[in-house]
Amino acid sequence: MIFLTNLINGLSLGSVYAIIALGYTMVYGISKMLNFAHGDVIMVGAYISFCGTSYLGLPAWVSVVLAMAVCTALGIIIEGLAYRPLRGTGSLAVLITAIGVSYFLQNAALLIWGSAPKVFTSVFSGMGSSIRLFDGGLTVTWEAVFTLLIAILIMILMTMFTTRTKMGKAMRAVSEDNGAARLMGINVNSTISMTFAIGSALAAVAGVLLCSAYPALMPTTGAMPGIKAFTAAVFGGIGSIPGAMLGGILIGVIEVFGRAYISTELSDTIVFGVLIIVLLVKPTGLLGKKITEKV
Amino acid sequence: MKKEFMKKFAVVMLSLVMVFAMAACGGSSGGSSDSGSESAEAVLYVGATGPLTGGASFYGNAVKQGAMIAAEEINASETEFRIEFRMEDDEADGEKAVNAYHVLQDWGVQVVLGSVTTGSCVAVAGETFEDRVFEITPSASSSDVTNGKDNVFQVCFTDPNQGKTAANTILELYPDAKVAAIYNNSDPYSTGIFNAFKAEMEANGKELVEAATYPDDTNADYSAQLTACKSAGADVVLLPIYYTPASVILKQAADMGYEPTFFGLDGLDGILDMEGFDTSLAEGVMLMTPFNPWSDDAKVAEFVKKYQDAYGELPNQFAADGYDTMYVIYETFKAAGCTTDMSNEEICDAMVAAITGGFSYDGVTGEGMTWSTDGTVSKDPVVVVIKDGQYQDR
Amino acid sequence: MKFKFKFNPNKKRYREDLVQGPIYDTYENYDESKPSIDYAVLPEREKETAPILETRGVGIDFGGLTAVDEFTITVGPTEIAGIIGPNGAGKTTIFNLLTKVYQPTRGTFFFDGQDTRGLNTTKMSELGVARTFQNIRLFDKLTVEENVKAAMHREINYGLLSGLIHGPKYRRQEKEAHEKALQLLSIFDMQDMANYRAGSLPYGAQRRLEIVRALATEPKLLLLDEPAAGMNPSETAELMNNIRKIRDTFRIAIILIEHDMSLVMNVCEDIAVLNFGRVIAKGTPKEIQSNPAVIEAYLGKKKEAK
Amino acid sequence: MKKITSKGLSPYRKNEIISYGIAILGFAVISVLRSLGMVSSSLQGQLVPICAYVIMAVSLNLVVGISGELSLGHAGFMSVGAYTGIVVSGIMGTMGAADPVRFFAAVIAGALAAGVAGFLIGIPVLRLRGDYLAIVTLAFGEIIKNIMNIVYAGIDENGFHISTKSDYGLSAEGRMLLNGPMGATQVDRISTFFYGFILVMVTLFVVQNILNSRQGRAIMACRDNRIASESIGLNVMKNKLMAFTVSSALAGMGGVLFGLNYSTLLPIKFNFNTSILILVFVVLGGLGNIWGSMIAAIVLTVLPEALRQFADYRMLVYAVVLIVVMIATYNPAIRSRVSAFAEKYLRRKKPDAAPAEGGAD
Repeated sequence: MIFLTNLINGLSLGSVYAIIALGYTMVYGISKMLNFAHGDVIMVGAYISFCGTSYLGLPAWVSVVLAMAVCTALGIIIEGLAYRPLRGTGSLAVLITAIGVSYFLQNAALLIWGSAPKVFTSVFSGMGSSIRLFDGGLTVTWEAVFTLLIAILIMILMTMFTTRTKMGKAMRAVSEDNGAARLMGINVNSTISMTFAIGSALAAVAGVLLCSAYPALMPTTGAMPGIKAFTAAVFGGIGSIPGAMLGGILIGVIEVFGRAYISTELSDTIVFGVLIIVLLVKPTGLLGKKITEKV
Repeated sequence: MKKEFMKKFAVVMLSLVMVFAMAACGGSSGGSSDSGSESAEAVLYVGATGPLTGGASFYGNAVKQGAMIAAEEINASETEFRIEFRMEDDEADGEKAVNAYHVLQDWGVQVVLGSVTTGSCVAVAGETFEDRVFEITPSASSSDVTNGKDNVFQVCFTDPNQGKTAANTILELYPDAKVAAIYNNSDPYSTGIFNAFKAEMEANGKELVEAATYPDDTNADYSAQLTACKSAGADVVLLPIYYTPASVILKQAADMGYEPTFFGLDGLDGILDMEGFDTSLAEGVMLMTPFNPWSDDAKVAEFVKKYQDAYGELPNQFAADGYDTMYVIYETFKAAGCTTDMSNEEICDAMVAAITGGFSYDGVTGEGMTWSTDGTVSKDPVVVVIKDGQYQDR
Repeated sequence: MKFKFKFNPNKKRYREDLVQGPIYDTYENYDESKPSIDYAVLPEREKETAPILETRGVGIDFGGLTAVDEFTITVGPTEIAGIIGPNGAGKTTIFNLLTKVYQPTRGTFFFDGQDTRGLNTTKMSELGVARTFQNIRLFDKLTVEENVKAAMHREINYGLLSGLIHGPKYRRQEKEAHEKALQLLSIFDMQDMANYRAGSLPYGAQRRLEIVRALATEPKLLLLDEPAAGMNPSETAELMNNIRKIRDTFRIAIILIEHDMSLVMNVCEDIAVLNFGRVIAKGTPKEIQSNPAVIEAYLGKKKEAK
Repeated sequence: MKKITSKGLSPYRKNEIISYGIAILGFAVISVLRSLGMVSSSLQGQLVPICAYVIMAVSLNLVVGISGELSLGHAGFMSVGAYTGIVVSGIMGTMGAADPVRFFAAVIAGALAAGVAGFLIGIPVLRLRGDYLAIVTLAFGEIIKNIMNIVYAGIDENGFHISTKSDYGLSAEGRMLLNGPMGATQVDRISTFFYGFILVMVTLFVVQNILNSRQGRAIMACRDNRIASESIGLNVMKNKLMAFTVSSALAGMGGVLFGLNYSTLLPIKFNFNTSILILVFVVLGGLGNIWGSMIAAIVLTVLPEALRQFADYRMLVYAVVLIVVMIATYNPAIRSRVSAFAEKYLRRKKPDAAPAEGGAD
């Protein structure tokens, strides 16, 4: 029973990581940059949703949509102002800029919302209390159920989007070969903007889900989940959508199991240790493509 | 080639010199602007460091606001000198705290109030000990703060002290309960209390059924720890942690239908003021805190009212600590017979002698506080229980 | 100008500790039990000496696609050989196989009498194979001189400590290396560019620098991948002379891949023609020029084009 | 035979002179100003950390700029060095050694420990490439931090104790050296600006001498072109490992300097953010540019202090400055404008012709 509880907790945490990792992976795939500000977009999404419900009295779903809209705009603005001027100058320069953006978002949030943590009201609080099974031996929260379902839904939608739609195909083309895509008449700039928009909208969803399950909301809320999700994206093979999903869920499960069965002190060590071992065996992640350098 | 190289070299060197010069002048000009007023009237420069930005700025700002109310009260009263209070940001980081302390030095600090957080305070205390500056911290509770430093004092309880008292309280209230603890193993405050708590419990022949830890990140998942406590059958769970993770723990416990008695310490104070927090989750939580804003005590009520008028919110324990600390500095300074034109070292020695020599202070965080030579405070802990979204005496 | 370098006669021709497969002293000792397909194929100028390179049925597949198959040639120790063929015929793949960037799927080759199974690129370089690249691969941010010196790391062998404190051994070896690097550069009259960054050189100079860098490893076999690409006719003519000069002074074997037929036909003593990964013709330039299979490969089946 | 000579001064020579010049001039100017009492207490307090960050930046440049591998865990090696140094200094302190002896023994021990850690971690890490390597260095940085959180050490009359449990039987008279998550407390602050200056010079000497040796050439060759380096017989893995190990050892040295400058040191200090901070110095100063790293480390350490007047907006301003400077330094359009300006006023001679385009297929 404890095992099942832990498994469900792990799946739920992993699903949040998976959604964040999806955003990471898409942005990486198309712009080959590690967007360290992604975690902070999550935080902004959660704050917007919090403001929507707490200050404006909006229904939960409206505030989520609002958060997605704001984050989408934020993603496009960040890409346009901070990353676009550095496109094609090597990933390190953009990496540092992304860190600058991350500092900026955290400190801006600090000024706007203060450092006192806010308690996020779960968007599923209207569903009533959690599901109790086996005479209360096993409790499953609605957050856990929905987080997992939403993560799967998002993955399916994203896979369909990238394989079926024109925009999605354009994204894949750009991530494959930026220059060739341009020659084929694809508007690379708008495609990359679109990717950031989608990634940021996903981040907003992830922020809401994250804070629904773990309700303390502060300006640094997104930082650690951001790093974990980045780990998850690499774990699954960065650039691969199913890989991000798999990596996210595995990292979540390993983290919770490590904490429950091995050592709470070293749970991060276990997560990162597993990552290292996997990468040594499979240097491009679980579902990553093997890259062969042409000579 | 050579000429151009020399040119480049010169440009680099010049810019470097300018950076240093700017930094040097920037510091000194800040100091001189304030020192001019000294001739007009006697001013005591009280400097503080604490987190004013970053994740812990909540605590720093609370201390700052509390201390400012005290300073205003003092300055409004009939005194021979005015208190000039300045707080510099240290982001709760030891390195930044030392930087902040040096900025205060340039400003002409005479007595240090702080630092707010333990890590910063230990770092600053190392400096003030060498510089012979009197330091008293409102809220840095680790025993490392005062260890081996005769010039550093605490207004709050030390961590081991709290852990010990918590253990005794629990043993007294729940002699037969199975006791567990969830603590942050990368936080000195949390670990300090836990270690003392565990030692005291074991000294009384009681083993903890579970001691779950979590690493230092803000939005972690505590379900594994709660599951462990639950399956160990713990009835009392000690939470020697800050209120942010505690709020998540309370929620997750409620979600999984686990309802032990949670026993928190002063770090939990503030949980009721969290925006959006469902206070019903905290019903029945026991809390050991020196400050109860709902108390009937006249002094407390007056402070709470002033604080609310000034900042529009209820003061928490950190604000109260800041308020008391400022008064302790003021009273000790007077008791020691110091004047503002004395050197820092003279002030320090006189104040140390005064505070340990039978000085007693009644503040909002405790009556009859006295200090021993090791720097720790002696005052009575108060255990309250949360009921109807308020602290109530047990 | 004369070049004064010679190979150290005391230096072993190969390092036994590097060899993982069976060692053959000479090619007479090869395992004859396996029938090989038509070997000793390129007409050798120096038939009496052991070949520097002998490939035996080398082939490689990429994901089920056969890129090179049954590649069997021999190259004499001081021979200039050419490999030609249409685009995509597998020429560069052969260079990648000879330098062990790829491991062959089938067959093996002997370099200087030694089976190369299981060796990697670094070890091939130690045995004496050096190459240039079709798409130039210089160390762009290093200076021209450093590019050359980097390749001399076997002669410059002071340890890390010596490198750290710049001791006497460092100074002596660096001085020698500096002089030698400049002399090597002077083959192509590039000594004045020694302190320029390699990445800032004009295209032709970059190609030449790659050759110098390859020579600095003291190879026995030099593989030139389209050395004349992007060069104008006068540069190509100069290159042609230089290739011969390099062979004559260093006494090494050279294999070159080239599309410029005038260069190939003028400088190469033997030519192998590749199409769809297979050798379709071998012989002297004269023989190749009149070979119908070659003409067909280059011009297509329909003869109208001619 | 005519002796063949090359033209001009090697570019490294110039950069070496600039870096040593910055260090010596900086030290001299500050020393003079200090003796005249013209240095603010605020700047005085930052002198040692500045030296430590310069060492960290220059050493990370060896990995990121010169070896071309993105490392996100440099602070981990700093912490290994810092804690080793604190333990050694603490032990020697109880034995009554003089401060300079203690300090340099601690530096050597810290550098060795961090070097060994770098070597052991480098073996698996350097088999990976690019962003995968980056994430694994990040992972190792976090792991080191996690492990430091559970290490307890102390010394008493029964000798040296080390444990992962807080109750490891240190006697009451014993001296606590490492205290798990509380890190090191009661550290004797024996770092001085002069020692910092010496270590900066050592770092510059090591890194620049390596750069200008066969090892440095090999490391840079492997960075510029992996395949070509293999084709000339360089062992890429070995060279990268060498750079990584040396860099870690130097980082350990910087860690000792830093650690012995404060009376307390929490393991959390060496988290991801500190690694990133050092990386920012390197990238902003220019990859492979040693004196650039030095300047960036100095300016970016002083900057947040100089921005104190912005109070709450300080870190926001810092973030904006960082973004703007990155864009201004790396954006191709702005760069070409700046270099056109430089061309006009600072005339720089270029090689005979611009690289020809085309031809490569």
